[in-house]
Amino acid sequence: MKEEQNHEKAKQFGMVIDLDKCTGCGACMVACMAENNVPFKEDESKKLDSITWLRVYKLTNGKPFPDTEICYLPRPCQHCGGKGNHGHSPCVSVCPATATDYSKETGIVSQIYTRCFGCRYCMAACPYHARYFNWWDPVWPDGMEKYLSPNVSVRMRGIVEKCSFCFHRYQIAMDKAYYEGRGELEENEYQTACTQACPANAITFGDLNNSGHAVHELKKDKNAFRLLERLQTNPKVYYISSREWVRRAGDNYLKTEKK
Amino acid sequence: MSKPDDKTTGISAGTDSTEAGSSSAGGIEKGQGNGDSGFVILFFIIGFVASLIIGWVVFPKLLYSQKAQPIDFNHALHLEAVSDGCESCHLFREDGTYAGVPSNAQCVDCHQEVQGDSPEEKKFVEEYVAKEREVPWLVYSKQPDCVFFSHAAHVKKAGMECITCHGPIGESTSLQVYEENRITGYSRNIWGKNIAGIKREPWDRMKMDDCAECHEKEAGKRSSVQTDKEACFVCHK
Amino acid sequence: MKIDRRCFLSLGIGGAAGIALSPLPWKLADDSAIWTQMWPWTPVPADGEVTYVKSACTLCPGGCGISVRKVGNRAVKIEGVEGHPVNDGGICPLGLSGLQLLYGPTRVKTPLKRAGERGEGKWIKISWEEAIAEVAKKLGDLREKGESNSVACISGSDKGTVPSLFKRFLSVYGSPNFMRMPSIQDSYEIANSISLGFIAQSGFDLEHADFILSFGSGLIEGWGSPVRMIRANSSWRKAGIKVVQVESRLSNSAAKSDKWIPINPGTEYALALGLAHVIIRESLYRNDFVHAGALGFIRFRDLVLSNYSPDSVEKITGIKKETIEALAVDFARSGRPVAICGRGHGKAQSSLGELLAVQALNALAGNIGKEGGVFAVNDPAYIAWPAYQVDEAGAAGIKKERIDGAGNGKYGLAKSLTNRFAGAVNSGLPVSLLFVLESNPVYSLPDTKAVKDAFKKIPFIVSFSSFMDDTALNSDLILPNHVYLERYEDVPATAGLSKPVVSLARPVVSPQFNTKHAGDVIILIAKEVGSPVSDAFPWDDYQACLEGTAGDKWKMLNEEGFSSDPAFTAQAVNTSPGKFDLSGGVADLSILFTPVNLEGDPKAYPLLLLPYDSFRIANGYIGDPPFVIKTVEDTVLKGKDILVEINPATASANGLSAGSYAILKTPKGSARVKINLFDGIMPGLVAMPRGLGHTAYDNYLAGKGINVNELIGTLEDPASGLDAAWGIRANLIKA
Amino acid sequence: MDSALIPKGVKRCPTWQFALWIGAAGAVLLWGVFAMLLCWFKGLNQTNMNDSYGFALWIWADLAVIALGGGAFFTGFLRYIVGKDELKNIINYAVLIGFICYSSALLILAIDIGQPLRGWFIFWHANVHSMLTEVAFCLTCYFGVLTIEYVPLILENRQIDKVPFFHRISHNLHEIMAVFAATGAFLSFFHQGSLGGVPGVLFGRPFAYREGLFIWPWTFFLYTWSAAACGPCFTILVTWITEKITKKKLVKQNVIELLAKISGWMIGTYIIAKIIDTWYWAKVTAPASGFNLMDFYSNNPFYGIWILILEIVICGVVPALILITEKGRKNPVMLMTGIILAVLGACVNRWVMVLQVMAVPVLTFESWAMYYPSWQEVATTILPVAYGVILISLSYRYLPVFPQEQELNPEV
Repeated sequence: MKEEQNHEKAKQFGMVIDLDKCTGCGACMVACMAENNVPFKEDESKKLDSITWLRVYKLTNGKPFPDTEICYLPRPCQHCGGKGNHGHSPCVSVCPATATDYSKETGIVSQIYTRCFGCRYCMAACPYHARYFNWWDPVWPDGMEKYLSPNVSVRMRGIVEKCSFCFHRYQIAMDKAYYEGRGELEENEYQTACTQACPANAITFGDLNNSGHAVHELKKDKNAFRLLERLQTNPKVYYISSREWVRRAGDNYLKTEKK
Repeated sequence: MSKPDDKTTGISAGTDSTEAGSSSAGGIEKGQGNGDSGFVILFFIIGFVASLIIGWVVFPKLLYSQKAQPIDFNHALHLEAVSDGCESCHLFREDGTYAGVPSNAQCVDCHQEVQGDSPEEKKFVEEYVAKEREVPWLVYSKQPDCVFFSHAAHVKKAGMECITCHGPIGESTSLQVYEENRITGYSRNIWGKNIAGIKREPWDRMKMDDCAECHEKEAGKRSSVQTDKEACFVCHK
Repeated sequence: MKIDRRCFLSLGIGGAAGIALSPLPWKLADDSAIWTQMWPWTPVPADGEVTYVKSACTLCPGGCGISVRKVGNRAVKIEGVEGHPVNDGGICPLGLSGLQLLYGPTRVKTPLKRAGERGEGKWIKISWEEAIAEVAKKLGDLREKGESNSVACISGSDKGTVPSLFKRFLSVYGSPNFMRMPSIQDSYEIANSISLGFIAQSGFDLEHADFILSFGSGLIEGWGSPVRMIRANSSWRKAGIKVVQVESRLSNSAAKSDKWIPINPGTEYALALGLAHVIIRESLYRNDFVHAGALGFIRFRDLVLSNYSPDSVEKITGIKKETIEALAVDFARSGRPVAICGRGHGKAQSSLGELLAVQALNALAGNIGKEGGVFAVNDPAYIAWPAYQVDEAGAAGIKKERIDGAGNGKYGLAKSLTNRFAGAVNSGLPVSLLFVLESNPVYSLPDTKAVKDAFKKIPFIVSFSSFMDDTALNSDLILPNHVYLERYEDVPATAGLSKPVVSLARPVVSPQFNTKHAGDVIILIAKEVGSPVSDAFPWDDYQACLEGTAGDKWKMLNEEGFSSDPAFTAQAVNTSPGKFDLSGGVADLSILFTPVNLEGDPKAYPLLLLPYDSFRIANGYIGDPPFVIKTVEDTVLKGKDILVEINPATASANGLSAGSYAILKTPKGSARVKINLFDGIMPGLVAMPRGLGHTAYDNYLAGKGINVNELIGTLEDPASGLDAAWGIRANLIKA
Repeated sequence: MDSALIPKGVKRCPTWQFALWIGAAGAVLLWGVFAMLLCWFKGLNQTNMNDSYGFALWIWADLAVIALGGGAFFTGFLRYIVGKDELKNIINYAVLIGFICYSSALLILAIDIGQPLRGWFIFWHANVHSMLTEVAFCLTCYFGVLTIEYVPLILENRQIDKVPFFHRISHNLHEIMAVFAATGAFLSFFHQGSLGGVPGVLFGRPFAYREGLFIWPWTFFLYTWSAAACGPCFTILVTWITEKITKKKLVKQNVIELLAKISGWMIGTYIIAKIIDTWYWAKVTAPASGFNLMDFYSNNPFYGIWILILEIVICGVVPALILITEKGRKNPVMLMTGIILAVLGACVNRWVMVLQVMAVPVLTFESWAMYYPSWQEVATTILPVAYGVILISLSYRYLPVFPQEQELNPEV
């Protein structure tokens, strides 16, 4: 009975990233690019026009030598639930053409590239810079288009794209489940590319609502925090760090505020 | 060079003087006959009708190019010979994905050698099987790249019949001409044969709205926050 | 009645109304919007059946197992193999980008023969038959002239069947000059030879250690087998195992450690000796390897007790003596502590003194050959080919001294000293023909100018590279190898693993171009050269050789993708206690333990340039593919400019600010660089990443940044011949 | 040559001079068109916009011209609804300027979006939750209204007016102009407001986010108010420039002063509201998400807090004081200073609420990026200016824009 309730309950796919384990190697970024047909240009050092659905930030504690500390923080789309977790994430409600949407069934913020006409209002709305505009035509060097995956549609110039929590993997897993006469997935059947690739096992992905999934417990860790929680964006990506300055870097505090 | 030499008064807005000015060039003479307005109406009708013809008849002809299938396949004939209906050839793979149009590997079970006296079969065996080339079929129902369509969800989960979306293609003895939209590159079957987009049968059109219509009726999920219909990330990838 | 303007106006209005009531405008609007979904130049990936092929990655010595996803006959994604003993599902950025190499624009598509000047990039395509005949002819001529020993080969590795075939070829042909690219394993080999009495590499059972003391090793930045190391790090975090990083710069490894101890660069050996001082003084060492009777212990004890008190070590290293005392106690009191050296990725050698000092700590902790400790690891055991006959010419050639001097005289303990190669050639030792296999010496060896000069003296260079890399560009003939995703090959993962694994690389896709397996090519060359060389190569082709070599393990390799059976892979050597020689058999220990005197006048070059390794910049045989270069931060590379890291204090002392340009001068050369201010670097140092500044490859990599090897040189360790240069003196002048 | 087209009783420059003038403006226009085509065919990589400046020069220009075009609706509102009859002498010009501003805004939007061929999605696939949808609908409708308001003026061209049909249309349109003016005012109220809502609703961006009334954040009302306040100033400014160029007095000073006075009071009340809004935001709204006022203005390498001082004090309080006082209005230098500052004030406000919204870092580990427009952006932004100059010149030459012109410039 209880189990069934669990199944009926809407899913809230989310992520817990252990920053103590993350080494900043960048495998998640590349896994994401390789999985999602993310294009590249000759010069990608201008980070403000460089499409990186999942970007690893380098944080420092700002102290001089030798008290300096570094922490890496991978930032996928936070798939915000918005105020009260009703699905009104900052970006979703502003899109004038319904190109981005929030699914109550999965908690995933979708981006439909063919619907987007490139007004960039959603980018203004997103405080995490998780949304990227295709300033350039995606072009692959001759022959390299061979590695493009048919599971993710190739984007075109002039539209916004972002992390989808590898939703196509959910679709593919569901295909198999339906074929086998099932309606539900096991935890390991739907994992994002970054989670799978991370050599440090720093990323855990699953249904935050499902008590059987690892993320359900991990998000309750005493060192868990989310980015910019004060804005009430209600992100579904949790971070864990044993270092206080890192946790504090996750949000803005007035100088007068003590923890 | 002309100089503003007019001395007439009154250029203020809202004057209701109907007095025509001097008969300078371009001025329209008073007292035009009613016969002229007949011409005006005639020209209107000419323009109207001509453009209607252009829009409804000429435009569709220009918009679509006609392409013949490499082999004229007889669905009806094959359907009689197989035991498992459409799925005999249009298979699901082990991983739940849908294989779509059969590959030669499936056909050669029967067609390694020419079986009957059909010239199309002969062409298939000689041109494709013997040369180990796949047949470049033109797929009428091919959706744009942004679409994720799960046959498993529709056929296995929802138990839908092939005919619901694809129509009675299994009864056909010959393949229809493939019409390709010159702008989009997609088959005319997606928009539907009717240029106005009117459909009579559910399979007449395969646009997003047609999917959505059924999803709203049958699935009834309201998972999308924005549209209160089913979420975009069900059919899009 | 007349047709006037109004009629035409009317016609227009009627037309407009008619058009508006027809599907034309509406359908056009819709269709043009659909057209924008898929512009003719936007590729639409074809769908097909999804399959997975298990293989192994060869892009670094890590030896990870990979699973390649295919759609139809296209490879679309590389993933890690779950359950593989090395990486268990994890994978690194470079491994993930393999398909960009496979399908990339830098591939050499067919055998090429140089047409213009070297490095000019003018080539003519030739057939494989012509190419092989040409090489064989040259080899035959040299052999006839009795100059067989002037043929050399530089290989990325000396493990596995393909390098072994090349080595075998040279041996039977009559040349001792099989060299492998330098790495910290060169140093470990000599150190093991001295302290244990036999040549072996070192492996570390890091998963079971409980205290890790790293002397500048980039443990989570590509040292050893990179993915395995990151996984080990995660297990340390979970188990609360203490990691101490001794390094002059806050590297990622330092940042992730529990304690970062900044140290004056190049004084790591002194810290190790200072720690040994405390451990011996406090009698904290274990007797397994060191006791009064152990070889050299007395001499070692006397030296560290008299010369390396925490006080004097503080002066050398800049580390507070309290820190040294505490660290020594922590280390020695741990159950399974381990000390590691080899800077950054461990691609550069270190001085013998540093190695011995660090290994002494492991000996004092008694953790050699034990769980959680250091292991001596032999070469892979599975390559056992039939003996071959050598003729007189061959025997004469093989007896000659190696170009790099390894194995002779004072370099007697070394297997390979490729760091000495350029200097030796430039000093007049003849090399008439050079094979370059899976390595990029023109780019990777320090002192690029000297290396290029040496290459100029070599009349014929044959590259086996799959890519137009810096060395291939400077060769005379390119015999392109299949990329690892197109070929079978055994992949022994030995880098720092205590229990090595041999994986099998398998063709994921059929060869995309007119390339040939290097193993096949060397067999064909051998056959063309003729007896007795050809007799030593009895295999029809490489495939037969590989299957024969693997023997009854072939089936398992093919099915599982790897083997970690110790009988098959390299064996950890049983090191019996008491056999560790702390004095290294060296008569005067002070020769070992002297600071490296870096090149350059300190007055003219008041700063120190320190090359550093980054996970996101591949600096081995393979350069960064587009995806990986994309992950490089803009504080490292901006446009084509490289940024060097300096402390804000160094910047203000030199009148520099963040983002400003400067000329970085060293005794070896100068380069225009940009400044990145970083609090985590010791004042007085300038850090520059390795792996940028390629002259070859595609536009995604070529011409970006500076190759640090152009600015640094080699510095021979008098005790071993190893390259002891960890940096060079430098100056930064505002540009 | 074109004398037949020129309104009776007024003096215009020789055709050659006019052609030269139009030619010069046309050249600038062509330059802009070239840049526009580059942007359409090669994409937005022609600009210097980036992911931190996704809203940049264009959107600023867009919002600025819409705010300044607000002179049309507000003057119309005063003339037809409030009944300030004197304003009939400037309403034609206000409408023309509004028409230019709004058509320019639409053109800029068509260049600014990444996929112009899908621009119609905003109507067809409209998302009712989005402020931008509201903007698009109201903007388009109001542009329609402006066109209807502008058409009668065209029909009053001496030659066109001779056609009875057009004459009748013109006449009838005049009769019902009050209805359109009312519609326009209503639509304007909404789209100016929803443009203000665009930044105000962004609860992920503490710099922009404002609380408000029902679904409308305070910026909604502030935008409408500032457009009503500063729009007429722009009308006055353009009138003044036109007078300088034509070397003629075109509108009586009492009309100008009346409009300036109303503007002054509007600016005055607006700036009080704006100060309250800023104060509340700095003290309550922003601190709730962890920001001090200065957090938004420090680290910016260029203007820092000065932009706020410029907007509120120099371009807000100062022009309000000038225009409210009779002394200020009577002194021509003071008057024009006030007018220019007010126009600048609206522009600065739109700049801040557009560019800074996206550029101010919210994540603690991000930093300000700098941006300067590319020549393509500049050219496409000047394009509407050139177009405006041409349309004004043509209208001035051939249409009876200024009812008082003849009276003020009697034939010698």
